[in-house]
Amino acid sequence: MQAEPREQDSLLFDPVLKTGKLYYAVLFLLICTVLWGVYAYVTQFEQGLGVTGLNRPVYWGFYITNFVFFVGISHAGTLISAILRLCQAEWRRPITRLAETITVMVLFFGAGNILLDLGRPDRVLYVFRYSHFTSPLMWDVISITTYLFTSTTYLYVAMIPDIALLRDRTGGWRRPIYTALALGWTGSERQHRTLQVAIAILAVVVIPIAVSVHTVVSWVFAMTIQPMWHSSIFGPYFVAGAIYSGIAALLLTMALLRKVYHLEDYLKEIHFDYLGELLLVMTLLWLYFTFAEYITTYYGHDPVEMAVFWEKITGRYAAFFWTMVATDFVIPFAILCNRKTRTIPGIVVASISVCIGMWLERFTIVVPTLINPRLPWARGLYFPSWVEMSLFAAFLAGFILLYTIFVKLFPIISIWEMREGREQAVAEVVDRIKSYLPEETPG
Amino acid sequence: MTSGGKNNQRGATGASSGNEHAVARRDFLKMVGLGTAALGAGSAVGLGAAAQALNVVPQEDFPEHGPESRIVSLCGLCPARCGTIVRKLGSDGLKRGEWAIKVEGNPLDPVNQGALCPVGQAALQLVYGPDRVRSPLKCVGERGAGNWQEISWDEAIATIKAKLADLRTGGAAHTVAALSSGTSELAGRLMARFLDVYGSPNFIFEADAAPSDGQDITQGINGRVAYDFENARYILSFGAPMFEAMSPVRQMRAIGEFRGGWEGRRGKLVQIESRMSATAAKADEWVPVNPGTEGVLALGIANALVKYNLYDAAFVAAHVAGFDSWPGNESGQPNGFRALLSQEYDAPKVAEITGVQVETITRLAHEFAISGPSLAVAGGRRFTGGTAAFYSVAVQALNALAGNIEKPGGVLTCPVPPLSWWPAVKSSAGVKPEAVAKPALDSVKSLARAVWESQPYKINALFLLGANPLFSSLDFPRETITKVPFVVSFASQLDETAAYADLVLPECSSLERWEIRTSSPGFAVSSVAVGSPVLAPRYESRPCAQVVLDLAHAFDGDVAGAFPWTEPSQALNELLTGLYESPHGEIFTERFQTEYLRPEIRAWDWPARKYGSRDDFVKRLLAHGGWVDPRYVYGDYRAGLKAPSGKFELPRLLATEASSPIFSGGDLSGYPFELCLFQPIALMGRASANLPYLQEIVGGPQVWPWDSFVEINPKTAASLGIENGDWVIVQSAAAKLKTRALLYAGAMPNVVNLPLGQGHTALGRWAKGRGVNPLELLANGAAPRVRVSKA
Amino acid sequence: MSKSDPIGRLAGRLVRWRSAAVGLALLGGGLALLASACLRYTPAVEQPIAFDHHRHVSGKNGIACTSCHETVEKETFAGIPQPDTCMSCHRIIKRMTAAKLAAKPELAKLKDFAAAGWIPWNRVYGQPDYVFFSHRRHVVIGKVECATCHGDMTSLTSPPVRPAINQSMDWCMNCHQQRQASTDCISCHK
Amino acid sequence: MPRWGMVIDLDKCTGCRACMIACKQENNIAPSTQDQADRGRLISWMNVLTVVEGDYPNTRVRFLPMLCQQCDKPPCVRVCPVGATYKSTQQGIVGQIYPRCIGCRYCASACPYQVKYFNWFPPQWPDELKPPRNPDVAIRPKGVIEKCTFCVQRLQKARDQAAIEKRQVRSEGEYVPACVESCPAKAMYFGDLEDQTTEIAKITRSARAFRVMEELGTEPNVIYLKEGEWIAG
Repeated sequence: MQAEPREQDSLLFDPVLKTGKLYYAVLFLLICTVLWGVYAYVTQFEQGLGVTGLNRPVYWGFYITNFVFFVGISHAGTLISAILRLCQAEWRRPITRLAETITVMVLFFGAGNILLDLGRPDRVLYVFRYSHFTSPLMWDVISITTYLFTSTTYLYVAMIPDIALLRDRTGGWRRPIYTALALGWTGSERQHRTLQVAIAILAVVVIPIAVSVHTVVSWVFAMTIQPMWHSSIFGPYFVAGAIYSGIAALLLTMALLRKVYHLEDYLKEIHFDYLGELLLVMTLLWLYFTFAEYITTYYGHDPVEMAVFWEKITGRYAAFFWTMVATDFVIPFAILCNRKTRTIPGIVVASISVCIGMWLERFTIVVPTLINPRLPWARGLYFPSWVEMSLFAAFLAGFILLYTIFVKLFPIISIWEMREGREQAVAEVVDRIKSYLPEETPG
Repeated sequence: MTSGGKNNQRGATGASSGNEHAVARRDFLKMVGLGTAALGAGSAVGLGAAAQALNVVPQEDFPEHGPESRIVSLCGLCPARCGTIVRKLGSDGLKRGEWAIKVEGNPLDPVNQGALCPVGQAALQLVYGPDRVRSPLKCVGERGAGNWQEISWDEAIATIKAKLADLRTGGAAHTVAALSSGTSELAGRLMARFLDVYGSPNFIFEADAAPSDGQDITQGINGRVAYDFENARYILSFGAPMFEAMSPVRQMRAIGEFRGGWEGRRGKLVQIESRMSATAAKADEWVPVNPGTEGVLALGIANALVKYNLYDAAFVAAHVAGFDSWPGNESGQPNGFRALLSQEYDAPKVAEITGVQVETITRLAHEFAISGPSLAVAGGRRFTGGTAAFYSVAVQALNALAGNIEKPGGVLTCPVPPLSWWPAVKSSAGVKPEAVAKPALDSVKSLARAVWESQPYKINALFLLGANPLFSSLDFPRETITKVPFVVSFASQLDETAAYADLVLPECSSLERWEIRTSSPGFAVSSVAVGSPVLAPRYESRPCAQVVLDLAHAFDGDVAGAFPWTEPSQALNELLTGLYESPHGEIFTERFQTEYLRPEIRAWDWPARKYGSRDDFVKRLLAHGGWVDPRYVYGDYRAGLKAPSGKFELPRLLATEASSPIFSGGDLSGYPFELCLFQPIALMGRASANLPYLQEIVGGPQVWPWDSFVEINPKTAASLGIENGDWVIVQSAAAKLKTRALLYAGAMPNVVNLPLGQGHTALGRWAKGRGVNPLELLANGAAPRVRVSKA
Repeated sequence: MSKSDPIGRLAGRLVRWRSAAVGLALLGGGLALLASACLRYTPAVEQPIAFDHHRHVSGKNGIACTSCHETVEKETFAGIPQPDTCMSCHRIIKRMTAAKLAAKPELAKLKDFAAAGWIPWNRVYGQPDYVFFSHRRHVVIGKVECATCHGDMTSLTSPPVRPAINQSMDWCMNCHQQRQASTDCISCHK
Repeated sequence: MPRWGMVIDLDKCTGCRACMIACKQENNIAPSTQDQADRGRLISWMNVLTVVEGDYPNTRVRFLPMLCQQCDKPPCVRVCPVGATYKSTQQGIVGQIYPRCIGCRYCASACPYQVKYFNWFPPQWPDELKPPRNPDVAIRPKGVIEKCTFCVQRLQKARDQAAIEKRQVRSEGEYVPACVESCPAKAMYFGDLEDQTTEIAKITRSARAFRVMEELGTEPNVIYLKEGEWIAG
């Protein structure tokens, strides 16, 4: 146990302490994309939302789709990490931080999409000054703000011991930052106890918040009386979808980091396998919800709803809809249900497929309804403009950029938790498993 | 959990001394927090300020307030000339002067009763239009090339005067013609008077439609036909664009009354038309009919009326000539209208030609006969060769058979208000009498003939009063205008014809001039409406009426003497004496009641009110917008049947029948579709295409903003592989047009429909180059047949 | 606090940073204030004639506000007097010699403006375009004194360069609530 | 408290669209361009919809003038996060307060009648066309939602006049929106629906009266009269 633990985990400090040329190249590319996005936004800000492809009746398009999508991705982290922690799933240890970071980073971009969508971004603070809580949009504001705050705290608190480690290993400009952020962590027993309690409380708190977040996101749609939005299943449907896309995003991140930073010893096949199984479960859950949603609509056969229904099944959005079915169900299911294909490359393919599919799902929820409003003769068409596409690209790039910078500043795998696992958990788990079993009868 | 950090963490030893600085640390955090928050808030507010600065409309761009006034005026966008009230802000005293902000209908005016059509509502976009002609323009170089030189009014008038004086001294005064769109009556009347005294009989109206031909021919009432829609209970409209043209506001009001104005009564409107127009859409029944065969159908219905003995025999016996035999019939064989109907217009034959089933024809005849008072209405512009006259006579024959002449709910005659017209002028000395005696030109067609063939004589000078025949007339090919040696156009926007003029004189909008309306098309109420100028003329524009006076005064003697006024208002004022002295009628005093149009009320004497002095009378009249006398004497056949025989002249039908489609034929292979052109209400009037608000509502019943389109039946389109919105080529023997397809179940399978009014090559920024002008398809007398293919 | 004690060193540094933190906080706060001031700032308004309200409304020359702001009781706007109004009293200046006018520069200006028929007054108070404000409604129906919204103009001897009262919406609403006037949004927003 | 409402007799409406132009002129709606119209961004608070039903020759064309229905239970008001759109209980009008609107377009997405319009670009007039804009109506900046206000500026003036004469605004005839005023077929009626003595109240009791999408429970204050039928004889 005591033998060379430093040596053993030094790999985890590498991303923070060593920087290669590739890193700068990627950074440069990402920054360029983001700057392009800034240019697109300045164009939109100066000229008006007319530079988008939005119109009447398609008042919402890419931005709202991306908002729902990004917020969905955010469920990858905190929620999964919290559940795994509370379940005391020991295999969580290398995954939690990685996941939580996704949440925190991606939430900015989720909320940012709402800002992009506003006709009057200068008045954004009105939502606090003149809040009208009858609006589901206000519930979103509260829920997402709380989620962002809790997730950030959750991520940060669990990072304090590692920051303290870095404080002690680095010099130069970084040191004061780490010193400040470490909050005087010494690793005393009392501090550890406090930390564990804090993490436990946060983990409990963050789960209902996370569930609420995507529930109220869905309610933005479900609380209107528009066809195929006004559905009581939307809350759980969106939450399930969010977790689904979240796991996929998490798996992708894991695979990427594993490859780039040679973390094969930490992010093992078994982790991918476990999460892959979870993804498989979510695939089936997604199918269940989607099927339930569409079959109810079809049997109700309300002409207004059916207009949207057929628009998706056979109409102008059929290509989107069936691609969604393929990428959200057919491909991941085929890959994941088979042990032979549930390898890391297989899981990566499935995850990419799910991410694309879940974006398409958001898109086919937002746009076809707006295109087929109740007034049957106010039809529209929607195709995103370069501004919307640039901003989507820039937001993706921005997310990756933030993540990349984060990886440069903090160990992306929780070192202290790995150590804790190694030093105590093994024994603890043995004890725990023993406690599950009938008392050993003496003799 | 056991203490975990004890092993390798270097900081472990500092735990004790950490407490010492706990306070400092807390403070520090607080400070950082505070600072960050403040910085955040600051930048948020700062950003907000910047954003606000970028987003807000600059203050000086806001519309300005000013003292409000409402001034009575007349709409000048179409010949119906509804009474208006203009909301005006400001006064001469203000820096920005005065400006009109809204045109509303004058509720006192009996024609429109407070309402206005979309074109009238958009009038301010014409008044303030950026494409208005701003000063007199003189053509430099080749005409039509678009090189203009701004000149003064004095120079413009001197140029015209010199030209006219030359012609007059050369004995060619009669070769001067004026073509009027009929939207400015005062200017028209003064111009006609000027030509009279100058020595030319050629004051021509550029009439779009000839709906009154039938009445003129059979009743001799010279364009003064009126329909008593309000008292009718059954209207058979043969393609009359009731809600799209003629006098749409008055007609819509009337149909509103016909529909449900009176308790317990609701009339039926049947629209017989080869496309489902707005009128057909609102009719109780739409009877699709092959294009151009409405007249045949009318006679088919007439035949059914006669066959089933459903006609008004007493009226026919007393007031209709030629029913049993044509005049001069010596054969002994009956050969009159009745015989013609049974020989040529029996139901199966008519059904074949028109595409209307025999049962429908019979049913319509029965309904028409028993649901009276009933009316057969003709109207609108015809493009199917020379069938216009036949069509309108045939329709009018139905009214004669049903005895619907001069009866409540029937065909009436527009009364003539008792204005004191200016004393007639004598043809002046110095002009050869035979020149004046030469036959006057009476239509665009005859004008074009004069230009091309010098028949009856060459035209040396042409005045255009708002007329734009180059765009709107089939009979006036582009080269016609270049062959006229001297062309002067009074135009507020540089239209297609004005582009070829020698001189373009900026005409005032109707809000900037005096105006009078002495009759209203199709409305049998004696009324006079007067509009006073609301605004000072914008730019250098000057009312045409004023220019005519100035021009007349530039001459000496007789010509100047015929115009003893310095301003048009004086000429107008003189007319009102007759109204002041009339024993009947009154100034618009209260909201005109539709009840006034009921026969029992119209029979009342309506004695004139006392108005004090004449000046008081005029002042009040100007403030209220006009004078009205709702009296009408029904059953006065002397007023309604003015043909020499004093009867309804059925024999005149024979002269027109030659042009009936019943006898038409020709090789139409390769052009499988009939072409039907229609007038969208938004593009009614000369200037409408350049008003952006009106471009936004262009369409048939379905709106297709800012463009032309071709209506195709969905099944036909499917067979051609055309989808809604596809670009298509519409090709006739004369031209090929590219526009977009609008699939419309109200289009007949064998007919395609195109809207008139788009495809301008001039007029202004919003009109020019937009859509296509379907009249090109009919150029050079091409048959109204087309083929359609996907572009 | 020994030199070998890293935590001690850190703490020392922290103390030094406190001033930096205070500075940062002040900077942020300052920025915020500056930004809000920018939002509210209205530049000084200069008038073509240095009109003396006090002189016109007090003493034996006492003229009512509505004599010159003619439309206060009739229209939504108060009306700014133009030469016609001024000259109904100042007729004499038409006949004044240049020398006499030189002594009264403001009257000389008026004479020039009268010839042009227009005095280019500059607006001091203005409601945003989305507000329906009616002087008539406030003065005739609400019986609000001029001074309530414009301050005591009668004591001014030179034209105001800024609004005496910041007519914000909160300020409007305050008064409306006090006087139980309508607080329905569409009563004042258009 | 008045509850202003409108009745549109579809039997009389001829689809001429004069109401649309009257509204645009009264309410400072900037002219569009072909490009924007093609993209479905034309602003028209009053919008006469055309419905084509059936196949030739049994085609039926109907017109439906569609404007803000001034619902008593407006779906748009519920979803606005900042209270920029609200139901005035004093006048029965759904107000849209432009300086408050943040432009999220939630109300537009939630409105089943599609009568909320968004300013995709700043409104633009050629300089020459600026003078005839109505100073009684705000110029909406870019990025906010706008909609029919029942010409509330006319109500404001009518209320002033009534207050000076120490009375209420008359239930009928004194305050009339521009569209109603312009209607050539006299198909539109306007007045206080609370007052049962008015002509409009009488009409609303007609057997032909209906409200669009009544089943949604929005309780519109715009009431339509179905097309009538001719009875022979």
